[in-house]
Amino acid sequence: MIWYTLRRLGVAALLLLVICALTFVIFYVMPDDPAQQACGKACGPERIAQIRDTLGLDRPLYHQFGSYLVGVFAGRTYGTGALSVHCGFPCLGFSFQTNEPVWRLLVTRLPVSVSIAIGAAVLWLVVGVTAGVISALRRGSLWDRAAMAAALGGISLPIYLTALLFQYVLVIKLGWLPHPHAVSLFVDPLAWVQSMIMPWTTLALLYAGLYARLARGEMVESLGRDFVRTARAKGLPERTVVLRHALRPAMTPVVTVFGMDLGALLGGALITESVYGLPGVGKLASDAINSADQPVILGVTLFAAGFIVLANVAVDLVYALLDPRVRHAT
Amino acid sequence: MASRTRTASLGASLILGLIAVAGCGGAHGGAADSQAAGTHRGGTLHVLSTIDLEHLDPARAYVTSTQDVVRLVYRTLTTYAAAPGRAGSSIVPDLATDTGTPSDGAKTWTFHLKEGLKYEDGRAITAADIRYGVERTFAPELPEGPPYARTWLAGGASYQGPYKGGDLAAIATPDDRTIVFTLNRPVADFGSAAALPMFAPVPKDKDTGVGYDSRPFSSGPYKIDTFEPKKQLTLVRNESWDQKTDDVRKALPDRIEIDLNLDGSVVDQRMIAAQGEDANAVAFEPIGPASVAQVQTDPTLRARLITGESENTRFLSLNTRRGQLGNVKVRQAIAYAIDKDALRLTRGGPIAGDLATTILPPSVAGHVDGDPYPSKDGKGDPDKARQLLAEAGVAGGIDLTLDAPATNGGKAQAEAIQSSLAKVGIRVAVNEVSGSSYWSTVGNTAQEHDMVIDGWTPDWPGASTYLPIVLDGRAITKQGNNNRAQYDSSAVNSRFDQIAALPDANAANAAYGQLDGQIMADAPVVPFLWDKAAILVGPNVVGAYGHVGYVGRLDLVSLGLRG
Amino acid sequence: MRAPSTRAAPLRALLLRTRSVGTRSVLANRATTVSLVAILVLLVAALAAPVLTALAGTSPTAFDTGALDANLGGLPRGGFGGISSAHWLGVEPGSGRDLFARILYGTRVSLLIALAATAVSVVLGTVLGLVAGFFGGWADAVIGRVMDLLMSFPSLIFMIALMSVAPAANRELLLVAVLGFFGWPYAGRIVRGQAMSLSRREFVEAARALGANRRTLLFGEVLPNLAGPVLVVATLSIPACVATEAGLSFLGVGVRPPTPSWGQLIAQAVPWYAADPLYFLLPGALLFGTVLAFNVLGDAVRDALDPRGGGR
Amino acid sequence: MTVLLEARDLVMEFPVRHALTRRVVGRVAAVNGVSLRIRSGETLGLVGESGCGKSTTGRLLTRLLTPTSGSVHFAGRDLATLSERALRPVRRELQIIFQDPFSSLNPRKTVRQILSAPYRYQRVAEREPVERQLARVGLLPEHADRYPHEFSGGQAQRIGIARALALRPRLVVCDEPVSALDVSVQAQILNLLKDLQEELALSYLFVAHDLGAVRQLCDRIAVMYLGTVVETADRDTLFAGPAHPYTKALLAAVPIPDPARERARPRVPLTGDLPSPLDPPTGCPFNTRCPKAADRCRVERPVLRAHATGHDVACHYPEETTR
Amino acid sequence: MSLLEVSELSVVFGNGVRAVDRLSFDLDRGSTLCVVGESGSGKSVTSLAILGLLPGAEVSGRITFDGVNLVAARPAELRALRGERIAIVFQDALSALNPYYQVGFQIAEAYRAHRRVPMAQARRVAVRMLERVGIPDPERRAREYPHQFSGGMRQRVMIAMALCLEPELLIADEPTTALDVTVQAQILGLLDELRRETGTSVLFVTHDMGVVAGLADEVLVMRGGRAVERGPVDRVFAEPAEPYTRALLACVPRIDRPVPDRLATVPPMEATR
Repeated sequence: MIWYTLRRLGVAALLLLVICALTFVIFYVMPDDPAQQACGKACGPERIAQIRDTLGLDRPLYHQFGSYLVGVFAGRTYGTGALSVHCGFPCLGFSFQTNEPVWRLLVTRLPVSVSIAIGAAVLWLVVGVTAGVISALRRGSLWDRAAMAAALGGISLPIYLTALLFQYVLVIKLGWLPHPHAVSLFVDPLAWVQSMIMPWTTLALLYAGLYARLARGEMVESLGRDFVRTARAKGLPERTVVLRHALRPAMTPVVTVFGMDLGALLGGALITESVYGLPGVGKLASDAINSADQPVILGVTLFAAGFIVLANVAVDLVYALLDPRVRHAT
Repeated sequence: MASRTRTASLGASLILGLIAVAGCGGAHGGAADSQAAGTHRGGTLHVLSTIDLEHLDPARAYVTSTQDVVRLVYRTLTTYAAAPGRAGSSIVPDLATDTGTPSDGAKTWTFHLKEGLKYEDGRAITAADIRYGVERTFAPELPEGPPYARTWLAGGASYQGPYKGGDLAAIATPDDRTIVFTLNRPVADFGSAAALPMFAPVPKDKDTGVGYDSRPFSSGPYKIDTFEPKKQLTLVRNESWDQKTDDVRKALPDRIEIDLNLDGSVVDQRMIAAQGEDANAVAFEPIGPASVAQVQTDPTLRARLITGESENTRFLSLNTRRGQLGNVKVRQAIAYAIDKDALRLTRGGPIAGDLATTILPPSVAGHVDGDPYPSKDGKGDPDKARQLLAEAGVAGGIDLTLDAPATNGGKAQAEAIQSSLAKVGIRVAVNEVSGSSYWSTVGNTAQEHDMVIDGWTPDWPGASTYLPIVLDGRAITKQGNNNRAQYDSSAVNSRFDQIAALPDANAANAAYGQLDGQIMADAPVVPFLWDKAAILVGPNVVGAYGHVGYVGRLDLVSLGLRG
Repeated sequence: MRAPSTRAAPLRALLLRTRSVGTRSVLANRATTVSLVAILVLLVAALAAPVLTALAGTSPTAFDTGALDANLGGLPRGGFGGISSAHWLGVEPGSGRDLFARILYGTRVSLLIALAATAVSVVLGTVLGLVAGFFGGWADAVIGRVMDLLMSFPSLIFMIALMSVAPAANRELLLVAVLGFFGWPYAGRIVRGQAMSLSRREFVEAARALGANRRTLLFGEVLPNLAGPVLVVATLSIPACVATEAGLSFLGVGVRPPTPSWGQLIAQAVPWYAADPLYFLLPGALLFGTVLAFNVLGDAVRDALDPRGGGR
Repeated sequence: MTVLLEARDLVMEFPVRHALTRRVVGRVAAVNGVSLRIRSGETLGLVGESGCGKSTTGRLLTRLLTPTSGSVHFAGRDLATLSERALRPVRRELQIIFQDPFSSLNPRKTVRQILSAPYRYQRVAEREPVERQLARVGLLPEHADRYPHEFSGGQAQRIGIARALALRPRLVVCDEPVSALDVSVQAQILNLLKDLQEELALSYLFVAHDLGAVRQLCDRIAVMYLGTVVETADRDTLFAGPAHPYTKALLAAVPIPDPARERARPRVPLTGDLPSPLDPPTGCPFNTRCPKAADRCRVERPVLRAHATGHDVACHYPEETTR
Repeated sequence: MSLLEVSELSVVFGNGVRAVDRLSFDLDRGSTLCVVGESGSGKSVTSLAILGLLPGAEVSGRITFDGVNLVAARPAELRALRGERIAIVFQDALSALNPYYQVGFQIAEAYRAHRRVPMAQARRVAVRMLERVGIPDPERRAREYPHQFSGGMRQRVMIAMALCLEPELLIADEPTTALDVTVQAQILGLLDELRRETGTSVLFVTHDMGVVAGLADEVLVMRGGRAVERGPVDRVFAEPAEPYTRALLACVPRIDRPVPDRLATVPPMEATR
């Protein structure tokens, strides 16, 4: 198991390296000369040449990528002499726009994304899975039909549309909620909830629909399994049959998918954060893209990919723990 | 990377697609006219901004929005008067005792510092600190600032900044309170240029190179408490600042919180609702078109709407070096065809400003009224345009490519231009350029297309940093080009030289006004809007007026809160 | 399923992975019929957009500032977004362009991109999934790794970034390529699994024993049996592509003006959502309805083809 | 009788992967040194319990699997080393019938397509109309345009047989052809196979675990245990006097539909479980369960050698033949 | 009185298929009844119907177990009977055992469903049962999961689970069909031994006439959901009254008689109903 974990982590690291290289090539090669962008409007050719030199843009691409990688693992120093700046581990470079270390930007934005992701996840997991399991138990009932129709509706609703509707109705028309803004849970819990409730609900509407369908499907399948029949044949109470024998196998795939969705969201709910103007990692990404801030784009992409890849590893391990067939497999 | 990026504030504003061109400025004389309103000290002023602050470092601050803010934090040799309307365009002393003394035919300028000037840590501000501040602008690592020091100071062409090159001989500090600049040419306007942030003091021991950007050392009434780029800048009182040395800044609130990078419609809605803390808030940017209706139909909201004049003209540059645009008749046809009213409507209608008919806006001295390409209500004259195209031999229509910033506002303007030109058979393809790289792209003659959505604000009031920069053919450079029309008329060029030699500023301004008309006849650019800014302020805010030096934004140094 | 690492991924995979939930009985055939009719109507309307706008006497690009009140910031005159006999669904604030025409043309663009992107991802996914699942070993390892890689990308961020630096020319084609490229692993994974189990079926061995070559085995024996899963993947991929295209255009990196698309219309409506709610509600409702209709249809197809009849 | 096919020392190893890591953690020899000989016109039965390697052997002989080592001589060539392309003509003479009649028919094809496919694959002219092929296996012409799922298991298996015979092979490997069928249908298929053998002069390798069916159809029988052949003999010799303890136990375990005999018969002929093929015992593979295993059996692996004429046994202490 | 009396039992599935059609039989205490038939004969459905484990099917007629009509019984009554007095062993032990729980737990759980005892005690019962069904090292193996067992061992676990409460009736639904002959012989031997020890009545469902011969006191031959023939095992094998029974016996290739040239075949079922 330890070997397996290490190996999965190794593969994950390799995956991140490839993602890093691809992203690096695309965003450092395709757009206009970064030196020209960095220079601003009052900029002559000789000045651009100077900047190219400082940024190392004259060196071959693999050299630039190499320096970048070294920076990620060991930190690096930009420029020379009095103006040199050291960028400590893990160095993802400095924002073209704000000159802040990208890593610090990411870390300061993370709490907002985490607030959004965790809150939404709790909401959709509780609502979606409960609805799906009840639907599976009452297959064909009015509840089942209503819940599944609602789930399909939730899945079909684009996030930005939900977000706009919420803002229009709850904030503008009814005035029940303030415009969302970033507040720390530890500073003002009430304002935190007030600000987060719309993003949570927006994301949860989509995911609850997905999870209700997933949970229902898995539960229906699980209820049809032979071992559930065995459990009934033993004379176990129906509650035990459902909760112990049917629910547990049904939840294994739900848990694994959940891990990956959560991983993806921790890397930034781009649209939700942008529409609600919440300064999370997703908003950072969309701002960086708008301003062609390559170091930040690269940093966010890697950061988010890191979450996804790590979630994949975590999910595999959890899966192995949940399913004895995998755990004891040879 | 030890670097940063461009200047203009384009990238940030999704809603307005501002064509804010950096500017600053001044003219001689005129004392600060202190505002009557609001003498209550205290409270927290909130500023809600849809854009970011680009470069607080005085060597790099070249965007009007940033200059409006940094005036709270550091002081310069001279500065704008804190006054509404055109009074705001006069230059007044700040750190210096006057607006500078020229000698040697305006090739040498001497400034004396006031007494009792202190930094936030209580130490004295010295002339050497100002010299160091100016020298920093030569460092290639800090590239974004205005070019004037580099082009004017003697020996500046080869100087690499204080990090590599030691001191610049062209700046002398005979004592701690005297600074002398030696120029390589006569510059009558140098006292106005000294209002630029680059003439702020930077203590050498506090200089952290590129890192200085995130926390410049305070010489003004406020110092930086926290700064999270794209999120928030918090200013608190600098107790070492002495009101007696400063005629410009009021420093009424105890604390100023500037929220950055907010959504435009959210800011509008918050300012309209003005609940809670928002009563003590002001918007930083003009209201969006979508909020105009709500404000205009509500008298209490209208009372909270502050309209400020600017010196910004928006125009369409026609690249005279490309294809059919070399033909003056084609350019004139375009000038006739453009529906200026539709263009203004994309920005919110009359509230966004007046339809422009000349390059120099009315707020700039020297402006002469005129409209060489008239049409009813500014909606364009397609018949006249078609006639001119026929005369040019291209009645069958032509294809042109328009460079436009990839912002909602930029796209809307591009579509309006597309629509008006389509009526006369000119097919326009739009080349969207990412907002942040817009100016560097259109400023690169190899990347510029046929037409550019353009505009200009002078770096200080007056025509001298206007027409010569935008339309002098000899100023065309491969990169960082400001003459997007690539207009190169020897008659106009020699006229620029003649005017520059005029000793009298008023005569020069009048001459620029005449020249404006002469250039307009050639139609290298099609002006369509003289900007105004309509900004909402909270009910609890006093002392609000739009400042012409900051393209109509509120003058932050005068704002206060009701007690 | 191969290694646990190949188990599913985020959103779209989840959609596709979700077992048939038996909406055939749940939503009844009526919902499917309504969806099918709605989609057909939409397709016809999109195809006939030039005719329909000609009938309405409007064009998607012509400004009509007369329909706007300049003093109110360019808000449409009259209530309800300027709905009038000249402008059936009102006009766009700030420009006065006809919304009916813009939405129709937007439908054309959005559907075209979604259908083409689906075609690209399904064809790519089917061929690569088939090869990986059938041959296993080396081919499977390579294709499987590429799929893992693509599914580990924060694809939305990456797509946006890619679209924002990509050249301005031919945005529609670019969108199709990007959506198709990031979409194929989802189809590929499903096809791979099916192909893998099919290739172990004895009829494939029988064909081999009779001397069939690899190409025949792949395309003659295995591929016909993939029609069901591929159709399901395709019907479920269309709404995902519609939504993603709209999302990208919403974020301003999709099609370029003056070409309208649903996402772009909604994006342009964002600043106006308080002043002129109809402006975002109309394209928004259409987008929602279309995605919903395709999802209902996808469920129905899956139920009809699911051999397990999961919904019974 | 001439030898039609001869397999020598066939070994088939499969990699064993860890379920979680997919790493190869070992190799399992599903077939471990099998030598067989099929004479023309005869039916060789290959029996054994699940996991003994009998189906793998069937697939090795038809080169649906490529052996790790060993040779398969058929029609004058070694099939084990031929390329797919070179194999194609050989396949006309060597066919296979599968266990699961439905799995072996492509559900998307009609019977007509299925039965004409062999000619297409071999790029030869259609020798026989589909209707004739159907008639041979007892189906009707109108069955030609139906899909497999419209047939019963027995009918589907008849289609599978017809397909295997389309190219007129000389040898057909029947891989448990009746195991998935009901007893009444089994009888029909066994009868059909016997009829076809006479009609078309076929040779069969009949792979099965059902000793009754094997006895019904086969001339000679090979018994497999854990990847090796432990005994070969002609049918009557084997059933009358099995020499290998495993064969004996296997025969003893078959329930007989006769209440009196069954009640009298001692139960439980073998104790213990089949050893894991991953970790086979040293010496004789059967030594862990053999009632007469001695020390030698745990060390030395017995080879297949003649016990009597035409009766080979791989045992150190074979039973005395009681006939 | 018989322990189990089935009369006029019919089972109709939701799709209209009549799996069991007016079936009647009874089973005495301590005796073994073998229900034999080919696939689709309704033999397994009958066994599930007795336990009320056919959700969604319409069951009519009477199933009287020790005087109680199970068809009309309330769910709670039925649940009290399941496991405690009527237990079942399924064909496919791998899918019938829950892969997520240790086998010891699954047996203990069955025990605790009817006996209010602490878990530890139920665990001890489970270990004892595993030992009794011939699983070596039962302490350790009780903590293992179903997939760690061989097919025969898994079926032993199922038997241990079924017999842990000493039911009066054991239903064995093709318990050896998936097993090899030598393992089948082991399991049949085990069942026979346990039956003798406990005196449990057994309803044994199979398709294999040979198995029937070794196990049954009585035989019930089913075809198409109906009873074809019923009687004591010796009589049915010696003098089958029905042509179908005769054919079923004749079509099986046997190893104890001379090899026939052709096997007898079963005449097709008349299209009745």
